[in-house]
Amino acid sequence: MIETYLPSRVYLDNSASTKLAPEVLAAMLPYFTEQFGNASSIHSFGQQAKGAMDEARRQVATLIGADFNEIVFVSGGTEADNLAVRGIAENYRSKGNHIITSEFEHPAVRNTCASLEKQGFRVTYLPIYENGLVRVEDVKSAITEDTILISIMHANNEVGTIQPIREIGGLVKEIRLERKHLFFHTDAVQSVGKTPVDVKLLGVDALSLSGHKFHGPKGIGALYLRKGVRINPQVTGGRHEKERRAGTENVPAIVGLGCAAELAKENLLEFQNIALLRDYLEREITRLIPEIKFNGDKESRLPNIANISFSYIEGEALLIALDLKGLAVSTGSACSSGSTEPSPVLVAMGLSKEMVRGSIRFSFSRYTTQAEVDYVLSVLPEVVTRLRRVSPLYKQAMAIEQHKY
Amino acid sequence: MIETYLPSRVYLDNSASTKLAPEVLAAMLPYFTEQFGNASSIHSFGQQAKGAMDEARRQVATLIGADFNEIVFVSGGTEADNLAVRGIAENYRSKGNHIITSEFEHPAVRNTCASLEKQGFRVTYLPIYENGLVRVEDVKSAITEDTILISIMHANNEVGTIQPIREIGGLVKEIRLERKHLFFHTDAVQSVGKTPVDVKLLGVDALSLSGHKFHGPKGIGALYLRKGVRINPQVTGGRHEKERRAGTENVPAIVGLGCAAELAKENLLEFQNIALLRDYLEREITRLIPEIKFNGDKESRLPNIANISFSYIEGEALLIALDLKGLAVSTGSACSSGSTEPSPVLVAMGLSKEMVRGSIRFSFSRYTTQAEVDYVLSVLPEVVTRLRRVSPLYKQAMAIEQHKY
Amino acid sequence: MQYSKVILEHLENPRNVGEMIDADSFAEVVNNACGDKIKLFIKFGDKQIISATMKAYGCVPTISAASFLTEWLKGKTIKEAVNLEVDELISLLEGLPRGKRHAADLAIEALQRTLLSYKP
Amino acid sequence: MQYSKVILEHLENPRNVGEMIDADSFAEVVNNACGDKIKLFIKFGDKQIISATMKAYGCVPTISAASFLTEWLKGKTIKEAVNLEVDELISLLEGLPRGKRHAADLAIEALQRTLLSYKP
Ligand SMILES: Cc1ncc(COP(=O)(O)O)c(C=O)c1O
Ligand SMILES: Cc1ncc(COP(=O)(O)O)c(C=O)c1O
Repeated sequence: MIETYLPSRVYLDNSASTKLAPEVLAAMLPYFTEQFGNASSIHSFGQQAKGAMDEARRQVATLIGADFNEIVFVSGGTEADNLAVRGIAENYRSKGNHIITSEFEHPAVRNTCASLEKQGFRVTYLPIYENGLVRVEDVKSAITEDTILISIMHANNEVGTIQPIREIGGLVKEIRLERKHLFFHTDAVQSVGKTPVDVKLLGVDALSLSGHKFHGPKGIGALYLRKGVRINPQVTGGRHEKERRAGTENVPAIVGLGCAAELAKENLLEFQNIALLRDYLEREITRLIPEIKFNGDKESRLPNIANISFSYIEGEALLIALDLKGLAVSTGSACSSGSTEPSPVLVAMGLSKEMVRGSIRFSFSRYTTQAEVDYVLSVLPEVVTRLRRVSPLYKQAMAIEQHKY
Repeated sequence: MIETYLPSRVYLDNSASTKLAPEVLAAMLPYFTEQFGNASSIHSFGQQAKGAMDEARRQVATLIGADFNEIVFVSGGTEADNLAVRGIAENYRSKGNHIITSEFEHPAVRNTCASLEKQGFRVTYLPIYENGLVRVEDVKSAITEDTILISIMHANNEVGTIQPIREIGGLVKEIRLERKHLFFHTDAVQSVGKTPVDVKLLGVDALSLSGHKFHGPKGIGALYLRKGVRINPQVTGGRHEKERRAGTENVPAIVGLGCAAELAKENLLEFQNIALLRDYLEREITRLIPEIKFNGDKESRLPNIANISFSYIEGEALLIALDLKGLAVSTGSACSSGSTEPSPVLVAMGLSKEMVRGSIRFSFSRYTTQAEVDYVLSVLPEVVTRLRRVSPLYKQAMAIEQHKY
Repeated sequence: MQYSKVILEHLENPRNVGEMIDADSFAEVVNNACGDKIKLFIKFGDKQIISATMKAYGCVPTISAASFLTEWLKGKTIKEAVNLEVDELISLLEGLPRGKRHAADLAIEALQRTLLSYKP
Repeated sequence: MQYSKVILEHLENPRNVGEMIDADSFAEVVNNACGDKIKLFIKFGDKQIISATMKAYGCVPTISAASFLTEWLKGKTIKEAVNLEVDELISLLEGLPRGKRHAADLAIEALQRTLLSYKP
């Protein structure tokens, strides 16, 4: 299926999940085999595990400019979002009943807000604009006496746009001079390790991150929670994580997350160069394939994401056709049981139904090479042409094949 | 610190956490390095991950006699308990407001019930008796028109007693002929892989298990949920696990859990022989050390746990003194910030404060050897004697050392 | 979402793509819920179908089912064609993943409509 | 809950264990919250403490602090002994884990009470 000159399949779906860094695996292994103690145990097995966790907590805190005790380990980005949004909302309910978020949050935030609506919270979903960005003015005018929580993601997972978090953070701080109980959470699952993330600079009270998005393990994440911000724990039980999250600590994964955080910090500067490769891909695609559209602001976005709509064809078909060539990407279209759920993000950005269905996300990692991008360019035009040729939507006269029998 | 004839430190704290089986690690590795796709992705990386998850779900289902779709993967035993208890209670709230549990549940159930009390549920905490068992009659007489959930653990984590789950399951089924909305959950985190667990035979509607308690990985567990029983999801977001638990699936850990389940099934019969080693330990301790007490019913208990109170001394001191000899065990006593929180389980069983404080749990795994038990017997008497010699509670005249200067 | 070999092979090599200008019959069907679309063109001989062409837009099985159909139809009698049922088509496609049955539904609808509009 | 080497060494080899029948002074203190108990016995010379013995029940640092104290006291003047503060004892023990300060508190209380009850 794949040309032999390629070392292996080409994986450009790093926003969905990334490959574990070899260093991370090496760091984790001893905690599977030798140092398998329960970190709550007071014997030496437990204390070794505890020590390793402490080190990982420091590494994660360092990556985002937080303090050691401000990091809560959880089972992933989704749980971090749940803990932040539901945990803060429930805890400060007596102070207000209103939550502000955006139309284009990840389901981990959006559906959590929706579930809070059912419990009587009022939620404002801010619009995003064609460029894939929320506007600070919109946030400002949405805030009421009753607002206790604002949750806006840092970088969007589909188009990679980086939101004006710092500006919103400044706004929140200003308002807080008068209204103490207004908190600001950002879902930084896509941005951590890809663009600088510093909780103090951003001015956030809570921030979610997830290991598997930056070459750490799956099933582990962290919530930054600014000192003094209280939450209702969502998983109750033992007194782990300073009573903010119960459950036997996942020590190997925590160690892996710490190692991944350290590597991300080391690689952050160089990672910005990924944008060169990504821009090269976009330029070449423009040259090789007509009738496409790039989605998301060109200035304020992650260096590793390109989201492109291909007119006349369906994302899933394109994705599978590329998969058959050994190339993994993702799409904003998902057609199941005969109804398409188009990406809410792209819809919110005002794309036509058809352009939403024809969208493909290419997401790079620090392991992505020029050769891999060249491979994309060697297969993509042909596949797009083939599918367009089949498509009844493809209007270009030259492309309508006519048969005579 | 440890005699040289011993291959390594002796770990008898397997109820706290177990060593990953080498087979499990081997099964997991490819999903860290090569097959790192997101199981929700539709390309081949994703589909491979999905296929591996399906296989693991089958393995877990097989271990406990459940159907494939009745298994929900979660981040551990604690989350499984939370999802069962809170998820069922919230979902069926309109049908009733009363929950029955026991005084000696793991905090993952107990504290979850306590948090539901704050939300207006009424909770009955059944007593346990000296033998560490609840009584079916007590369950029966606690049930009211309003009861929607009974949660009683299968095997207790401190003393290993196996509760009459099957009898309670029968009772629940009988009552359900008239009252449809009564559900029965059991926390089987300690029993799975150690004693036969079959959800149909036990007659439970929900059952929690946790990987790291039977040589699987930490940070992964499963909730069995009988077909037709509905829950309020506790982690909201994407549509994973048939909308019962959101969050990118922890594929390597799930694969590990599946493998651990298969190994547990294979080893279950042989595991019963661990009781011989455990009984040998108890017999020899009786012979070598006076003034001790065995805690928990002798008949109905797990084969791998011995819980023993040593008069006059404190569990933590004994634990640390043994740790210095390379031996890891646990205690029901935890003294912190100048106040002791004695094990609620042992307190509920009616032990005196001092006997609770002097309790030590030895918990075996399938890797425990006779040589390791002999090592325990070679160090324990001396350490107990030393600490008793220091103790002002030790009344035996012969033991009060008197100094003259 | 694992597709069968047949389906994938048709995606890679769709058969009889295009609009047949001298078709005897033609239909265009759309799944309004998801937007999938199939155009089917058939040319009939005396007793049998001589050839069929298609255009398809939508997810993989929609394209592959349409493509498969154009091959399968060749040489079939009208009766045989009319009697092709959704489940049979699915099994000829070596199965469909969950939630993708609508692709076969749409292909069969296109076929039925094309046959119906044939006025010999 | 990592204990210092000093603390662990005293746990393994507790010093001056026992009740001194000819002690000049003696006190028994109990931490009512957690049940930890220390008995301390002191024999005084002209200017200095000649010897001390102890019994201790409770968690590791309670035992070790009592044991440590009996050694430390030997040769100290009453004034020196009276002036020993909790934080100094903790640093002599090379630190205490979080939540274990009460062990040093109890040991110092035992010392103060023993010194107080000394009637030369
Ligand atoms: C922006 C964003 N938030 C949250 C999540 C959820 O994190 P996790 O996959 O760790 O559950 C993801 C990825 O799935 C994401 O892209
Ligand atoms: C009986 C029981 N239930 C629940 C748990 C919690 O499981 P986990 O450690 O996977 O969070 C444990 C162990 O800690 C347990 O022993």
